[in-house]
Amino acid sequence: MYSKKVMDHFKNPRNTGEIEDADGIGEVGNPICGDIMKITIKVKDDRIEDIKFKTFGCAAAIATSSMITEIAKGKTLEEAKEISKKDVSCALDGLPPIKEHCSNLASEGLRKAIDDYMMKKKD
Amino acid sequence: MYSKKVMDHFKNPRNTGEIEDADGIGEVGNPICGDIMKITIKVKDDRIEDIKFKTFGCAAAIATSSMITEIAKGKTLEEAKEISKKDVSCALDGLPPIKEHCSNLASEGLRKAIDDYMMKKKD
Amino acid sequence: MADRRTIYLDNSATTQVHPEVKEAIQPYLSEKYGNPSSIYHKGREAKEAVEDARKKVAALIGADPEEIIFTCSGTEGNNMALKGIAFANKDRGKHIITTKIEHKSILNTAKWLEMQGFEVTYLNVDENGTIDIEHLKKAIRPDTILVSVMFANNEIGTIQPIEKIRDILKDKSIYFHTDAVQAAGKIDLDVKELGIDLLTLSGHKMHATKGIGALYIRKGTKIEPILHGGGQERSLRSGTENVPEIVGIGKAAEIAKKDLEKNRILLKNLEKRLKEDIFREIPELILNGHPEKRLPGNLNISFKYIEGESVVLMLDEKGICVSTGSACTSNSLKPSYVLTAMKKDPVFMHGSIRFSIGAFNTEEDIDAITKTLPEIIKSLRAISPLYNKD
Amino acid sequence: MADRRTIYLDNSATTQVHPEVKEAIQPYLSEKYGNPSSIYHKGREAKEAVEDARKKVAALIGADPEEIIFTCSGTEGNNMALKGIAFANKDRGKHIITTKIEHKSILNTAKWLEMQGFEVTYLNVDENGTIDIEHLKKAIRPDTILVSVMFANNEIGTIQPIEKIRDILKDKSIYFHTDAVQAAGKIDLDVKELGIDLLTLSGHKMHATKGIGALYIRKGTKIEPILHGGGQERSLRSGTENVPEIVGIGKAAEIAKKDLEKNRILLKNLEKRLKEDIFREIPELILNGHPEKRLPGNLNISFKYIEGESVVLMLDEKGICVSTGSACTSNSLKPSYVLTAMKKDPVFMHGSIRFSIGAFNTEEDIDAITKTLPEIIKSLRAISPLYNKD
Ligand SMILES: Cc1ncc(COP(=O)(O)O)c(C=O)c1O
Ligand SMILES: Cc1ncc(COP(=O)(O)O)c(C=O)c1O
Repeated sequence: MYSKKVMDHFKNPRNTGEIEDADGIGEVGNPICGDIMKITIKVKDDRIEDIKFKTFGCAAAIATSSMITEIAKGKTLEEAKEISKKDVSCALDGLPPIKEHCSNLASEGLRKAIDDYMMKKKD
Repeated sequence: MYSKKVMDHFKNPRNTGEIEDADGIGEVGNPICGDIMKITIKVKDDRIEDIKFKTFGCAAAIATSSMITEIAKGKTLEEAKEISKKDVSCALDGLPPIKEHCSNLASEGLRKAIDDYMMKKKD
Repeated sequence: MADRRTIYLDNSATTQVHPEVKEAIQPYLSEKYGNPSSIYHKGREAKEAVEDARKKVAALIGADPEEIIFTCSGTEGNNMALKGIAFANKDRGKHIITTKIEHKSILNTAKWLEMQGFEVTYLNVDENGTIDIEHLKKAIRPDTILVSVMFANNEIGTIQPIEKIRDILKDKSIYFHTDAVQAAGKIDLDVKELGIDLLTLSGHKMHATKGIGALYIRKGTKIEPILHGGGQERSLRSGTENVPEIVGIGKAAEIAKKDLEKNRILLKNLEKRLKEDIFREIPELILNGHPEKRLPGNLNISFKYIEGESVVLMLDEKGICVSTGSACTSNSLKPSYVLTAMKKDPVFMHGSIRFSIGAFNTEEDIDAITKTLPEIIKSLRAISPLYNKD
Repeated sequence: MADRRTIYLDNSATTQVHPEVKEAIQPYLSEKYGNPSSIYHKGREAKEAVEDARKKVAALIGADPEEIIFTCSGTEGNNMALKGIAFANKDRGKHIITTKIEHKSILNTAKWLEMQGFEVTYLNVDENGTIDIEHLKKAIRPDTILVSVMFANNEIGTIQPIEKIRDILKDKSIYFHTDAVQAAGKIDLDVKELGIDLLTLSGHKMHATKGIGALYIRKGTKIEPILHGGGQERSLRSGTENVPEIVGIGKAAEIAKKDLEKNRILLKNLEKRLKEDIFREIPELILNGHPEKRLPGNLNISFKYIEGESVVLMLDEKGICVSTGSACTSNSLKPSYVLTAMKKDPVFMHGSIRFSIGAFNTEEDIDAITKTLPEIIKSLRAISPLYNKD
């Protein structure tokens, strides 16, 4: 059902946890749907210097979370904001149709974290 | 499906054929139903001295024909007329429900042959 | 009975399971017991086996794998084709066309649909059992939603003019279903070429097991399920998949495809031998069904003046299995409705015997019949009141 | 994957075929290939095997053999019970009562019947998954023709108060159907004693094969077939009989009856061990289902703050097979409708895991889980944003 890449990221998720003094925090999903994701980022020179996630959800939700942190790390905020759900699912060699929505969650979470950073910077 | 007795009378039917100078002839059934029986009898002193049958039909039809000739042989006409379809099917250790009607044919055929004899005698 | 050699010539009733099919089934009766809906390895293994079988069945009839759903019998396939199309398309029309000589699983389903407010036209057939094409043309109405004509008849083996039906239905929005239970694996057929929208298969008629079948449903066909539940088979047919028998029918389809031409020749040859032998040895016969356009291996003969069941039971005493018409009606008293539709003489309808040859038959089997049958026919005619009258 | 030892604790999804069942099936995959409708010896041999199996299935539930018909699945049995009773009794009324926690093969059939003009009441359940008996009493109407309540639930194992339902329905002309797919062979049950009119069984849940089931229909019940055709199974269920699998379910029923008490104790013991181990080793759990009135061997536990599929796949990596709820819904995103009906906290519904122990499980299997599971739960909680919030 799941690709090898998905299973790898599910079994060995990268960048898990929470950055204590995060510059940006993104939380998406809700417990009724069964998927919740929290992304924390550390930004330096408009680049994502560090990124961590926590995810409550199925294997696909965990794998997409893990994958997006890998993709985003080191990217500029502009670049990171452009990461689409397609990018994530492609990087994972695809997702089962019924799980496609999970990649949505990941890119949304990242975008929220970046927005949060921007908001805070403005203040 | 069929009892051993039925199979025995089907495989080795008794009293088959036609009596050339029969005293009574009984024909019943029709080809559309798929069962036709012809019984010929020879009568002496109001007794069935000889009896033969020919039957077009299924194994049950052949076995009941055979059985009724065995039962009737040597009986008085009065006794022979009383042979019921029940008597025939019992003597065969029963028939499958769907084939019960076959025993009807046999007793009817015999009665017709006896009636035929009576009629001829009157003339 | 145990050590008596059986000579089985009733392959239209059911067939022997092919040894390779039996073999293929075994792991699914032991270590490969997973439920295909389960996401862990045991489940995925079962799922893969099911999908592999689907490909093989699809390949046999030129379909795409997604167009095959597994059923539990030819009967279920026929029920689903008729009811599923009827219910899903009743807004477009409530008229269905089929024939007078379909298998009971079509006829009784059609009758049930009539009780639910559908209208059914039953096409006539000629004396060879071929449908009346003109009758079909005339029967089509604006509200006709489905035409169901069997590929080949189970009793008399007559093959229907499927191409002609395709040509008539072309450009019409009428679904075309065919019951290919008898034809599949015996006749090279391609659903795409023949314009078929739905096609019924049954495992046990093609050397798989009893209890498994398949229904081909062309992509885009509007159809309702008849078994509702957990949503298996893309929600078209619920119920935990019969994994062992699905694997079996997959194997059987693969073998049938590979051996099709070889078996066709074998069956045709044995059929010819049997026919020539019987016609040489026994007088007063009628060959039922189409003289050429017939299923290889099928031979339906009326033995005048005698009744079929007696012949079947007498042959059974010698270890030979044949039947009168279809197995389903062997408990019925009425003469075959197929022969009736062909307007055969009722006296001779009762004496019809179907010999159906399969891939496991040999010349010795045929010879055993040639040796046994004439004596039996003679003895039954000797006690027939009809025979004397001639 | 091949040489990894599988620890299978998903016996509510499907079970291993009992070796004696496999054995019993074999002759019907080779020399005993006759069609039960055929009148010659090969046919009679098959027919006898079917009737013998019918007796054994009947004996398991206290029915008469003539009250058993064979189906291809629990799904078919449930479809037939509901549709067959509904269509045959619609003149008397069009109201049906069932529950919110039935298997999909009941719920989706009920929904289909609603589209055909029937009315269905879905009974509420309490937090243990037991139906609300007062709701049942109130739901009964003069036009109620059928009450269908499952014997034991497949997800949470809760056993329903069948006697109470019987008492309520006594003297009412309402048919009582129960889906005993999970209960049969695990719980001693007698249809006569329990006033049951129809009861559904499935082979693959009781160590027979996938693709076979049975429906008990009390003598005198007015019911329509759902598969029309050749008139097999006393015209109630057409289609050539799945002889090998019928023989198999017969054998399985015989074994289940013989081993019932032995297996009940085994399952209860293993269940207790597993429950105690898990509750000792892992904090923050919820036991779903009735604390006592539950299927032996069923354990449904919510692991707070994590999601079930992840647990299933992590366990799968260690060769352990368990599931989240029912196998059928494992592809669905929605939380279990059973737990939803029990008004469980949605956050915890997603983390429910069903362990279902079978007759082939051992203490070692349980110990393997106890060894593996705590680490998995810990690692998943470690990356859960919900866990931190506590
Ligand atoms: C032409 C035809 N259609 C349908 C069927 C029914 O198939 P099954 O026996 O698998 O239910 C048969 C066999 O009996 C058949 O010969
Ligand atoms: C309670 C219940 N009813 C019905 C079914 C359906 O049975 P089957 O898988 O044989 O179609 C199942 C199993 O999935 C079940 O657990």
